[in-house]
Amino acid sequence: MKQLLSLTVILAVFWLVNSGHYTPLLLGLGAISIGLILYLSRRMEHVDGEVEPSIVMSIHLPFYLFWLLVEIIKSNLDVVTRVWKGEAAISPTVFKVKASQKSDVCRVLYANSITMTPGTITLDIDGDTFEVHALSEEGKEGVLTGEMDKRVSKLER
Amino acid sequence: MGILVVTGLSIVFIRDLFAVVILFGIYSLVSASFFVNLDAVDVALTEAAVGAGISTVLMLGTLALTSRREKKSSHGSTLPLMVVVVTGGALIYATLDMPYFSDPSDPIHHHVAPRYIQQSGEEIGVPNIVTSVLGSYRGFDTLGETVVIFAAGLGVLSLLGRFGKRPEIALPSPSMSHHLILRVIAKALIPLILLYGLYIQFHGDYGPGGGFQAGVIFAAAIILYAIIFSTESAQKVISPFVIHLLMSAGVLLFAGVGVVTMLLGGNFLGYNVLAHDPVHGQHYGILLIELGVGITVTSVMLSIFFDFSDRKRIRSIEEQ
Amino acid sequence: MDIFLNVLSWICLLAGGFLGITGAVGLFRFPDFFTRLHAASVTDTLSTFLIIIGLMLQANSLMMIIKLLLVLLIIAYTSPTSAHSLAKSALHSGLKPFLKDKENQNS
Amino acid sequence: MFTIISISILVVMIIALIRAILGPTLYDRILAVNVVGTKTVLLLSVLSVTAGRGDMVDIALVYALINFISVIAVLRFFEYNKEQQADVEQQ
Repeated sequence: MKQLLSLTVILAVFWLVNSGHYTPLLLGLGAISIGLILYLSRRMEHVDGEVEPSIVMSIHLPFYLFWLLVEIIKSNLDVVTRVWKGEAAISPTVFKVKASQKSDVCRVLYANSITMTPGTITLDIDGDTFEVHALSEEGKEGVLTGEMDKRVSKLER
Repeated sequence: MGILVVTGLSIVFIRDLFAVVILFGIYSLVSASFFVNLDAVDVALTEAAVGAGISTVLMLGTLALTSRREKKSSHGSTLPLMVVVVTGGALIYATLDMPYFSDPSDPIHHHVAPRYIQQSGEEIGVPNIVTSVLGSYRGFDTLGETVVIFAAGLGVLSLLGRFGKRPEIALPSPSMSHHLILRVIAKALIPLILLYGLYIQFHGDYGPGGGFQAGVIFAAAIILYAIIFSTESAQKVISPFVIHLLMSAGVLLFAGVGVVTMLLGGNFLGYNVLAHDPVHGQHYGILLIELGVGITVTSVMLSIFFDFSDRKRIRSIEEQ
Repeated sequence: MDIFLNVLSWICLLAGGFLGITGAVGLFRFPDFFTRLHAASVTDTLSTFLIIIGLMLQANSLMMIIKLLLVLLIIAYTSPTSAHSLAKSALHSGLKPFLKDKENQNS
Repeated sequence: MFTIISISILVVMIIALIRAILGPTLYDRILAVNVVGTKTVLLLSVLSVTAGRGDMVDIALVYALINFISVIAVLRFFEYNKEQQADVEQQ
């Protein structure tokens, strides 16, 4: 129920933001569209039997995203210097790291955060073990300190 | 333009069909930016949705049924080359007759275009001229196009589909549902894409968009679902029967609007009679026929996609 | 104030363009698929962010700013996912990541 | 100003295109197409800001979505075909 409500709110905001025309006709059509989509996504859930909150609701989320942005900028600069230095500056490695998150959504968030920071990419997920490919030793160290892991886990509470 | 030419040439020369399909994606992306540059926003949107998205998927579907390598053609290539050169030459010769680019005295600017541009605001009351031309002045043409799409859907259906007959031993079609990240991300994204499709559908009057593009985007969202959680789940969400029903319902809606306007005493597809105010009538009429187009396009796309993937499954069963 | 915004957006746009070209160079120079993936993620993340933020500063209506923000969000949302699925299926298809020689000896 | 940005985006697209044509693996090609797709989204945004028309950003938005879908579709197709090839080899 809670999930349905949040989906409705998100869809309504999406429609209003995109539309830019607030005549009764278009608002009505928007309401009909949202209804149709809620119906369809209900059916999809019935079929794949997967009901889970698709968004992380936590007051920590904005702080996390800001921290992630800073990380992205830092690692971008790192990769950029490596690109211009050429092949000599890279030493690709593959390693495994444990994720401490409980829910699937947070694990996905963690894995995607790893991928989003250039220099590290999540190759595969097996349970709570991620296989990560890093462009350099420094990138590997950065993931292994587990700071990102801790920060994502904090979102679950 | 340079990119277009290079891509086109490499499409011709690469023999790996899979790479060719991928390059086609680039080709349509680039040509769409070209259209935007020429201010043909609606065309660009169509190219974006159809060229880059659906046609890639459908070509891949075809590839899955045939083989990946291009066959070496057995007959010589001189004759086809001649034909192509002659046709190309003729076309270039024909363009010489055409007025210079953006010459204000060329006939296209004197025939119906000025009327479309100057009066569509008053007559139709729809800001997007392309939509009013497509939906109102050229309503017949659009109806024809919709029927063509419908016929294409039927054609593929009769070639590949087996009306109602399902394979008895259902080989599970492969899915990516073991793929955790994709599953979670797509789950959140699909409703948004669906809504976006509907937004394009209903805002065709104001911005670029309309039935064709909306239908394709809507279908793309459901195809994404089918890709990630097997085709069967998608067919459980929207059964093939409903799709076949909708396919005809869209065309009927379009034609029905025409018939209703005739019954109300107007011309076929003359929307002025739909409401007391002719401008409102036009508005509702365009909205309705665009809806018809959208429904048809969505269901035809889905039906083609499902047919391909069913066919594939049936063939794998037969092989075993 | 106007000049300040303009200069800021130019800086963003130029930096974004530079990063994009860097990423492309990386795409060209790096030895194997997995390392190229890193270079591509440079163009997908910071370069895109900067260019779109620069454009948002130049935009003339609120509507456009919101829509550009949506574009930004969607790219940020989908690009790691497609990068990951690319890497995953490349790995499963048996493509071996290129590793430095010393790494091979260690493992 | 916008010209410089457009040109730099075009340069990126051309380099990515060369990568797409060269290969060597299919995944490189898909990756290059993905990059071209993202750059097209940016190019469209630049064009629409230059023209000052908000509705043109819609196209960029559609691209961003379609680009994602087609990458996923291509990947699935390839995994699928691989399974089938494996089946044939077993027989």
